[in-house]
Amino acid sequence: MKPAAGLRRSSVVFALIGALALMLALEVAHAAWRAPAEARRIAASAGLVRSLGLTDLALFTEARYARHPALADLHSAFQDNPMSFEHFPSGSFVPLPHALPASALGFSADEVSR
Amino acid sequence: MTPFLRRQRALADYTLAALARRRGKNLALVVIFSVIVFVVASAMLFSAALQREADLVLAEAPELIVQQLVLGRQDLIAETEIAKLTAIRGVTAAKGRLWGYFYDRISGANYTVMVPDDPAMMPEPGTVAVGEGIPRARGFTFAQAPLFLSRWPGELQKFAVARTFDSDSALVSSDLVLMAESDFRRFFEVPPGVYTDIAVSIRNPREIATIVEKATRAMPAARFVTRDDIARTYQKLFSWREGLLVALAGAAILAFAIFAAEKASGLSAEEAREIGVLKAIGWDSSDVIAMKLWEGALIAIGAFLIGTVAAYLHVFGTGAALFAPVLKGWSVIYPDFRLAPQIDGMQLTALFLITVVPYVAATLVPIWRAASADPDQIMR
Amino acid sequence: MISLQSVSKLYNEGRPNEVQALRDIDLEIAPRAVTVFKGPSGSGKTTLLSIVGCMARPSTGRVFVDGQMVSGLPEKFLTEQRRTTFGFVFQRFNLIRGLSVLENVMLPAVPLGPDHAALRRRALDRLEQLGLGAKADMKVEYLSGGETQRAAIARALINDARILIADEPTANLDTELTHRFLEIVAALRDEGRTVIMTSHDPRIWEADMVNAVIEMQDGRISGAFA
Amino acid sequence: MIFQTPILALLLVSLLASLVAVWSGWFGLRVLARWNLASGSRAQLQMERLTELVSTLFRFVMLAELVALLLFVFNADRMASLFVGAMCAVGTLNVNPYGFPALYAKIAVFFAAAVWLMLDRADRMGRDFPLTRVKYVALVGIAPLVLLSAGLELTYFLNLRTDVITSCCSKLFTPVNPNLAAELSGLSPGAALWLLGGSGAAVVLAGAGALIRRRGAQGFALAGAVLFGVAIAAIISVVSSYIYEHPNHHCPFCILKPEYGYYGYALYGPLFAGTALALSAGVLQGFARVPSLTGVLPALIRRQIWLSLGAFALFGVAVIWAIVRSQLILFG
Repeated sequence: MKPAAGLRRSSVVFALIGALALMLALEVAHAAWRAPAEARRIAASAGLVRSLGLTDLALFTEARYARHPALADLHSAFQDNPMSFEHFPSGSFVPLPHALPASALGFSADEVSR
Repeated sequence: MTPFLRRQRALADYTLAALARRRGKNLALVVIFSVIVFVVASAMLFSAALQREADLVLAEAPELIVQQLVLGRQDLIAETEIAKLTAIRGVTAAKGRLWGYFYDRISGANYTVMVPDDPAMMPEPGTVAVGEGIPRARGFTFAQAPLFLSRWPGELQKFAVARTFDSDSALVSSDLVLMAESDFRRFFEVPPGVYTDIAVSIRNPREIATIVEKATRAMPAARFVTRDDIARTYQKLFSWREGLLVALAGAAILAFAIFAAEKASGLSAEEAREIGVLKAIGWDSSDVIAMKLWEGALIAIGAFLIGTVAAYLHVFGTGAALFAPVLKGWSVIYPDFRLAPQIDGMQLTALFLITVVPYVAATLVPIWRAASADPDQIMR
Repeated sequence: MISLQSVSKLYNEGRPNEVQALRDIDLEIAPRAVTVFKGPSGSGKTTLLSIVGCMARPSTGRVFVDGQMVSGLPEKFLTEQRRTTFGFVFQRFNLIRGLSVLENVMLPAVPLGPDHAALRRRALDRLEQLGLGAKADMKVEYLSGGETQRAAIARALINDARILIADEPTANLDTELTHRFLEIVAALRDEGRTVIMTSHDPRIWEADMVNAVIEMQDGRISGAFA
Repeated sequence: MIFQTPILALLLVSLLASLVAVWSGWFGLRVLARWNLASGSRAQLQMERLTELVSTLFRFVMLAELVALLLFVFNADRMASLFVGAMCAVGTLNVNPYGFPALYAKIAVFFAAAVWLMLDRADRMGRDFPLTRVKYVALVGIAPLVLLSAGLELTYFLNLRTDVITSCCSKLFTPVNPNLAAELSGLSPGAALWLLGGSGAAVVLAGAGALIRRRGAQGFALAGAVLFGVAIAAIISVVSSYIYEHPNHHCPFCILKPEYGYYGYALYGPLFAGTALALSAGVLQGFARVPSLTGVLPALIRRQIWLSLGAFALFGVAVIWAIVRSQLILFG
């Protein structure tokens, strides 16, 4: 941060901040530039989802109930209490599907969302 | 430049000169702050990107899934139920789905075994199509290696791998093993006439609620999961977790803000004397406040930019390498995926409010306290 | 032209450590002249200087600068008045450590937002006049006593103040440097500036170029000599 | 629901604003009781210095609130997919009865704080701080508003329930429903544009009058406030339709979405700025005769009127551009 002769410190730092802002702008531009290719890739995945009839992401594969959070078997082990601490680390990432209709659960939605 | 801007620039100059005197300490401050911003920003970008991917991909999921419940647990559903569903007006098609899990004792991984919905995707009997995670889990060394599945010691079934999905679709297909229906029923001993669940297509999405209502009357024991339920589950899953992470990081931000306030209020005798000198030579309180705000703003904005720029590189350049271990948990098959880069104004605004504002807020009162020193105290 | 009418100053009023620093002072200070306050320490010289220099408000009484009453002004306006009218040289000079001589000299102008290049030139000229041109980029802590004082004078004059206020300017200087200082002061007066000093240094109040000496004791004026 | 980054950010800003409001309201009461500029006492000096702190804090909170207002609407828009039936911010805000009041309170805080900051600025221009009492009476009035806004916002976020079926803008802003929003959307496009043009002309006349006669900025403020109301009505009734290129889409929020090029910001930004400046010019006019301000205040008022007119002009350009650019033809 030693200023060169005749160069004001604020110029140096403003330039650095400007460079960082430019990088951020470049990242935004990069995201926009990648968008069409990514859209194609996502469309291909979506096509796969349609033709296979998938319902969930393959993100949490360590246990059967974690694999399909949207279709999870609501009474499997470690899931009895929505706030219970999980056996598996990714359980802390996968809460109960809150949005299931109350009728299907057999108890009120209030109890689930609490 | 107007005098106003020149004054601001000169104030910035002064504060930088003052900061440069304790260079190591102030750089450390920027670094710590940047790390906090980096963590929060990474969490935001990562979960937003995952959420978007889930939204777009799962928009093609079946409109409605019907599951049979027995004693509160999901059970196989009889083929006869399909007719009840197709009888409802507005239902285009209802198909039984066959899928389940297979625990592979060799690799210790859980596979999702499935019979594809679309006949065009159906593998020949004796062959399978697998996701990119399976060869990795099995340590396949050559392209045409067959897949051996064994349900109990001594049993062994050989499948030829007809197709491997590439990592472009890893997020949905990583752990899949697709089989022909005949293979599936034989290997898993699923009797004919039953399915895992039923996928229902509905022509007009506005009618879903009505159709669910009618179907509930026809099949009181069943559970209905609509596509919107799935999408909402994912949106909540990611934004809730992101929020929790941000709240945790909030503790870090709070600690940092307290530290900043402490730093700003616990002015050393030297700094207090300096502010006294500035006031004595003609700086007003508002000048001192503006100067100190520049200090805070330069540190905060610098850290904000560094943290955000690095977070983008981390999430989209390295595939969120630091988060992977948490998401991965104990799963053997973790998809090898890249997320679609995405960053928007709202994320940046929220991030800015949550990181920069507390820091500046915490320093305001101490700054004022320093600035309101008596100008003549320097002479006493 | 500065005049004070029955000015008193209390420090820490209402507390056990209350101090009456000035009692009922009436005073006129001539423009374009050198005025020296002398008196033992604790006699109220410095307090008087800070009130004259718009640095503190009197507890009672009125202060006029160029016919305008400044004693009732809020701090903000007092500061505005101060930075355009007065330049200060403090007893310990109070340059800011870690900054270069040039940066120190430019500091009082910062709140006014002048053009940076012009200001820099002005500061360099001023330093040149005072024989410090070569040391402009040096950190102030490496200056000698006399150089520090001259840097402080340059800083006091950067806003082209008409009135220079100096508190015990020669306390730490040897005879030669004191003479050098008095020469500078004489030159400033000849430029048309007013100089107001406190000192208990006989070398100062016996100098020829001093126009008025005001003696103080226990917060009161005890004598004035022209 | 509360554990979402934007919500956390919004609540944080509200919390800070409330702290500042409570503290400065209390300080305002002290000022009203004990302010005496003639005194050189330590307590008075301390109080004068505290006013500096109040101004700084308020400016800071005001900036944060401005960003928060944007984020609030943006976030409401984003969360729409969480709620059954919601398509944009309207649905999200309608999830419980606190959504719209929270938004209105936030807007009110914005205008009140803007006017207060101008009052503060004028006060600090006079050598005897002539408006200090007025300023702190106003502050004591604004503090509860800030608290109310924070309270509404917190209640709103705490009561977000995803299982509530909410309504979408297409339901709210249709002429068939008997409510204010529907009335506004039912306003005929021609009448709305005439009203908008009329109140725009009134603003220009009042502004020119105030600039030439050097008084009467109150009239300008009134015209500005009327223009604000009319402009919102016109946006709902006709301008938004032009942007959506759909005669029956009347939502004032969807125009903020990326699908419509964030056009709403070009409309609301200048409109809010112009109105805030007009209001503060009107308020300041009342003090133009205060002796210590006669030298400086008229210039400030004139500048505000000019800026306000400029902002309204930008708004006008944005409206005209929206209409010209649109494929939709409502007239002819």
